[in-house]
Amino acid sequence: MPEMNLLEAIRQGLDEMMAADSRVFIFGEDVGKRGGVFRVTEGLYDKYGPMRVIDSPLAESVIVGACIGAAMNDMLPIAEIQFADFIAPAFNQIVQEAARIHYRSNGDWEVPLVIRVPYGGGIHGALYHSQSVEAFFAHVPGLKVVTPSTPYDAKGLLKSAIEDPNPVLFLEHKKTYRLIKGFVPEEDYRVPIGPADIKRPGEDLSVFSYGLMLHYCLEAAQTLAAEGVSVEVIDLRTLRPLDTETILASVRRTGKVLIVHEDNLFGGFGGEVAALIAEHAFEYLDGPVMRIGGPDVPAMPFAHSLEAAFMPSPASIAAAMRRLAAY
Amino acid sequence: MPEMNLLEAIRQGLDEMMAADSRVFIFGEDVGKRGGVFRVTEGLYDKYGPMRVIDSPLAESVIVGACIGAAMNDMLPIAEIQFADFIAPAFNQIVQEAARIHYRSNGDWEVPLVIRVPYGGGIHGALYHSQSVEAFFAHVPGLKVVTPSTPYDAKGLLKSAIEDPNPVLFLEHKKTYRLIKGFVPEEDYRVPIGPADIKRPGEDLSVFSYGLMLHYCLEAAQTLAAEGVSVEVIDLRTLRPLDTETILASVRRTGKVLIVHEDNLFGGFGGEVAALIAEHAFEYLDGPVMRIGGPDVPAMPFAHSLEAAFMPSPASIAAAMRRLAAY
Amino acid sequence: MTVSINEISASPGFGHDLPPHKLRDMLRYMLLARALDERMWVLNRAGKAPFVISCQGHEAAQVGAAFALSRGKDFILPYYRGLAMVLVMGMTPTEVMLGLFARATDPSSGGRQMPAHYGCRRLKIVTQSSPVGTQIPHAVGIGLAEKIKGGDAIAWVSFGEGTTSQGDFHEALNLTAVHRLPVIFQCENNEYAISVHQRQQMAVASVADRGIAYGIPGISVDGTDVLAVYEVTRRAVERARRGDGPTLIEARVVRMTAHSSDDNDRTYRPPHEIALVRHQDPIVRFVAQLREHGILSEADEQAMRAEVAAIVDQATEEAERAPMPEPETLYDHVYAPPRSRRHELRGGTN
Amino acid sequence: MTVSINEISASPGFGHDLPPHKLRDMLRYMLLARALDERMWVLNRAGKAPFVISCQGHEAAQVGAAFALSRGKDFILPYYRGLAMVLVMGMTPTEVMLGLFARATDPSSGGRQMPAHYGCRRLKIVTQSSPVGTQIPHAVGIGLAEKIKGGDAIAWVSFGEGTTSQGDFHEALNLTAVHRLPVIFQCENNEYAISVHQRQQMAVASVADRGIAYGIPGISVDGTDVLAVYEVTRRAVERARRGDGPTLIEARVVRMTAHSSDDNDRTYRPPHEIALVRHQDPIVRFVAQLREHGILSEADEQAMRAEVAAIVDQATEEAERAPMPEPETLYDHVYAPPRSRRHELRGGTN
Ligand SMILES: Cc1ncc(C[n+]2csc(CCOP(=O)(O)OP(=O)(O)O)c2C)c(N)n1
Ligand SMILES: Cc1ncc(C[n+]2csc(CCOP(=O)(O)OP(=O)(O)O)c2C)c(N)n1
Ligand SMILES: [Mg+2]
Ligand SMILES: [Mg+2]
Repeated sequence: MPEMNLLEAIRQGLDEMMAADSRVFIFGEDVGKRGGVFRVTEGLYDKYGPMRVIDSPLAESVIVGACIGAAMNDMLPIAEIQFADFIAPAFNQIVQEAARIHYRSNGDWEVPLVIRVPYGGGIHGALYHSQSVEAFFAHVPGLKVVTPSTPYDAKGLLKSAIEDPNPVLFLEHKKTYRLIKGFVPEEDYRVPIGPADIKRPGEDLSVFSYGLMLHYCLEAAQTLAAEGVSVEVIDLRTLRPLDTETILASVRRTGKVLIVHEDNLFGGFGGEVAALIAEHAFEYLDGPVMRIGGPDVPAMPFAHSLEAAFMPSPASIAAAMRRLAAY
Repeated sequence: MPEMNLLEAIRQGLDEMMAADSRVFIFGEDVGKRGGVFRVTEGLYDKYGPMRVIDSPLAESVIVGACIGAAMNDMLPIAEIQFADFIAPAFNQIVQEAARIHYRSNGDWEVPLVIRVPYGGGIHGALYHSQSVEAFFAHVPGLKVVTPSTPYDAKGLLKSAIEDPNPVLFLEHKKTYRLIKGFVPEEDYRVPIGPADIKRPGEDLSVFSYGLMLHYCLEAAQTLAAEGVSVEVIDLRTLRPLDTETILASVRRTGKVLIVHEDNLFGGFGGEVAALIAEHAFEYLDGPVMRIGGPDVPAMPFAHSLEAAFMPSPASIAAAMRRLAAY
Repeated sequence: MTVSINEISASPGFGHDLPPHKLRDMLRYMLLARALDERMWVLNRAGKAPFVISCQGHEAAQVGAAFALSRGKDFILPYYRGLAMVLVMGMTPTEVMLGLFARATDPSSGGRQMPAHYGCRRLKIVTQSSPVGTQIPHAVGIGLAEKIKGGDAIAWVSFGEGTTSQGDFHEALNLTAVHRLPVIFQCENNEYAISVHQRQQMAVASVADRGIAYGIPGISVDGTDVLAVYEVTRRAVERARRGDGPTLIEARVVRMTAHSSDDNDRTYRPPHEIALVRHQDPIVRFVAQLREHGILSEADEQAMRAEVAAIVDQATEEAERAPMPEPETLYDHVYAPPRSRRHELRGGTN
Repeated sequence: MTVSINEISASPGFGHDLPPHKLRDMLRYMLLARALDERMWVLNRAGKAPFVISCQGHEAAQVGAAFALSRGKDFILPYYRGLAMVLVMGMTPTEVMLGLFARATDPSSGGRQMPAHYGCRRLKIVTQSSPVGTQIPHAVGIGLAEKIKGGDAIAWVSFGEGTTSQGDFHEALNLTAVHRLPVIFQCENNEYAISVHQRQQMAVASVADRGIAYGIPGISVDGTDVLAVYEVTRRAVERARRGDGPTLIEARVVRMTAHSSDDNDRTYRPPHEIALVRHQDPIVRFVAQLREHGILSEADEQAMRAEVAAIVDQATEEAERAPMPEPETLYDHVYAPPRSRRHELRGGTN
């Protein structure tokens, strides 16, 4: 099994799906000759040509809108939004159109669309190249929202997303692109959309996370293990539809909960996880349902000093784990 | 004190503020001669003329974007989005611009902007004239989000919003426009942005709501009172910044929580309220933190049978209260 | 690039390449759309239909365009005034009335959407929503798919002149032009967006002028003249099928009613204008033309009107009898199931 | 309505109404912008500045425009290539470098934003963000406010040609035209949007052609000719102050660097083109013109370059010495406090 980083795993997934099905095409800014500003689509333009790897105009609404149309005309489009921060112009097309077309047509029309979205910070991208956007979209029925955190999951979930008959928002944490490496099988496989994954089993507390923060949680769990605390770390992987069963089952075992994401806390996705637990596993709780999220400021600043102050860290996560364990 | 409906209270608030300050102007679709599709701005065009009550082109992004510009040039603009369902094209201007300008300029620029947004269903508006959008915006630092549910609050909060130096999303539930009546003082007053309001004090359980659902909760509380259960009903009024203190204080007294909104449940605003309680009032909880929300379907359908199936009702709320009281 | 209607009228004799029975067919669809529409208002006033939004005054613009398109092959994205268009494309009057009454068997949405939000996959009528203009990028994407696949279907999309103020209009036309996609943009300009007059909406006299910004031919045509619209659409279709790309057509029409049954246009429209509108009725005009050219006798017209009235009666009755959606179906079709028709990979090695 | 540069060049003798010292001043700003910009790349390569995005090749387009505007009165909304513009408007080289180094005293954002996201209320430079095109509606709103108040300030806003594909461009120009607002739209067309060539971005040869869609005069000008840009902007300013409304100016410029320090333009730009760009340097051109007309001696030029180099050295040193933002300040300015300068109601009876 070859080792590769998360970015390479995604590229491989795209390549294999394009080879497998001529309906798959990529549409976005700079995805062609340039291979994307992160190089995710590098080589695909040369391999599949300008009608399957298409440089779009600088206009996110029509990137998504045209992909919706193409999906309704029997294609399997993959839209790339250059940075999550620039998905806002496409909010109308994603939320009011892609998400509602199947429902509003009473099941008559489908939108098999993948929207690839590099997101997240810690890469010195400042206010407008660091944002997390999952909370906005995970709230929307009709959408699926996927947040892989390892190369294996990324490739397997990407293939599932391309095969899914529904619109899937595929969120790729930019800092994991080259930082996170892992083994990816040679043979074809899928990771299904939906199930969470217990990345580290444990007994004393349950930690729920995804994306870059998942790795920080694993690091913190390692630290706590040395201190004699057994932390279960669960990678949510799919935020909508959420794997409520796996979440509640873990909480019923450990009785203690920490939810971690990078997005700002208030109104963030963690609230939903906490609320589900507080309602459906209340009797099993041995302590407050704790959350860690980015601070409630408009976005992550550029200056190193401020960016560092913004990002939750393995240390701050470990500290919360300790408090919870001691409760 | 004259009695009036919520719509009239808003109109009066607009009128008085326009009379008081020549910087206040209204910009939106059909707000002029037509007086708005709900008649909220009726009469203002005749009174203040076409340069202060301006019919915009059919383009929500520039409605908000131009108001941001005007706010930075010393005006106090009030943008009207005709229906909440049509705010999506302005998502970029609201979230990436209005909300972040003060922060990104390190406090140098301000955006004193009010965006009035009729929202909510139960008015036979179908998928695209019934939506609730508060969860999207209450997540965004830099924005304030206000959801009045009585004529008194609506007028008082509107005036506070117009005077606030920050962008305020002012959400008006369409079904309350003519349904909800109340006394409004002749003299000038304000309702501050922030504080929640205990609309009905009670001892056995705490119910948190806003908008139309607040009234359904009051109705249900009345039913429960007859059954000997004392329900405290708290009108959140402002969703961001949220009055966490009043919420937690109530929970510490009653130990039981029900959160009710019309928006679909998953990822909705109720999750944040539940999460705050599950973390910060955990020790006081005597039962699961319950939530009622709209079903997780893309939007509220047109057919009466389906619309009725969608909307939470005083009866379904009362049923939840009973379960909680019995816990 | 703006071609005026005069130039079009200068083309071959009356009816262009259309034989008399086709011309009568055109009229029949216009009458049918009108009769259905009028019935909807009656039902609305009677408290039986909570919402109506009209095609009245737009019939010629739509029937003219429809007869130049290929039914069942071309994709149609008609906005909420597109009743006449969807009738020609094969939606039945009963189906239309099922939508009005929000019945379970409404083919557009099973009673989920407001009336006049048409859609039917079988007829290649693409599901429409309420936020204006969102369908324009969809049409472009359909055209893009067609180009990638090497097909020769066309996407025809309509919208009002107010809607051209939306960013989606701009982004879509620009993209179509870059790739010379087979799309026809029909703007039905009735001079109003609810209460907002075109003067408040744009500083240009014709929406056709907007084509120049994209390198797309912009043609303004009298949209109450069904044959003129047919002719400009026929040329646009030829152009698109040849691979020469999109056309923007402005069909100048009249809004013969208030914006919708929720509106009262006397609050913003001068009375003399409301009166005038009646004199621009595209049906009156076409009847006169057909009569003049000996294609339609008085008896023909009477028979046609009677036939249409009977159809409308029957459609109304059938639709009223149809069942409402069951409350439990609220939860259906939030997600398309896996292994649906689109699921299996096609070709390749996987 | 598209006016070509030839017509502009046919206007009064060299330098138009500008006296020699103003012409030298123009050059000085161009040299200063270039020297600062080049220093930024040096600092980037040395690992001292994580991100650079250049003005190189755009200097003439901005300095020409800036000299036609009224500093401290008109509102400026310059996109991220607007270094030369903000220098003329009064931002100091040290302030620019404070932004590059993300220092606490950076006037644009206190180190919160990426470099080149300019803003300064005192100088009427409106805070800019990264999502392209969002500033265009702001400019329109500033113009609208000016019209409501009866003032005569102008809003000048710039953006790249790629950005004209965004819906916000369209919505903004349309609104401005309807109300004839005092706004100048400057599109700095360098033929690329990162790697995407103008051919892939639009099917028209000139962004100026887009004015016609709104009823706005569209003028295309050689943006490497500082005096030509000055002259078209001067006319646009006159027009706007007269109350005749907006102008769309396309300044054809060259992008002399990669898109930014994160880009490598050799992956998509042919080598001969990269070589050619050097020959379209607006500074070389202006120096030659001034020399030819006897306005600048070789010694003048040397002195100016030396002066500019010293300024850049000093600015760099000062800025490097300045402190980073304190971590706790992360939480500042999320909301403007009540009772701020905008709070008190003005006039009226309340
Ligand atoms: C994005 C959006 N904003 C506002 C509305 C409300 N609305 C419905 S129809 C309409 C006017 C449309 O005018 P036009 O495009 O000219 O079409 P017409 O109805 O005149 O045929 C408006 C403002 C909407 N449906 N969508
Ligand atoms: C809404 C949005 N989408 C994508 C980007 C990423 N991006 C930054 S600059 C740029 C190209 C801009 O091209 P152009 O407008 O021609 O300006 P230029 O850089 O060439 O001067 C892109 C795609 C962005 N900043 N904002
Ligand atoms: Mg219209
Ligand atoms: Mg460019």
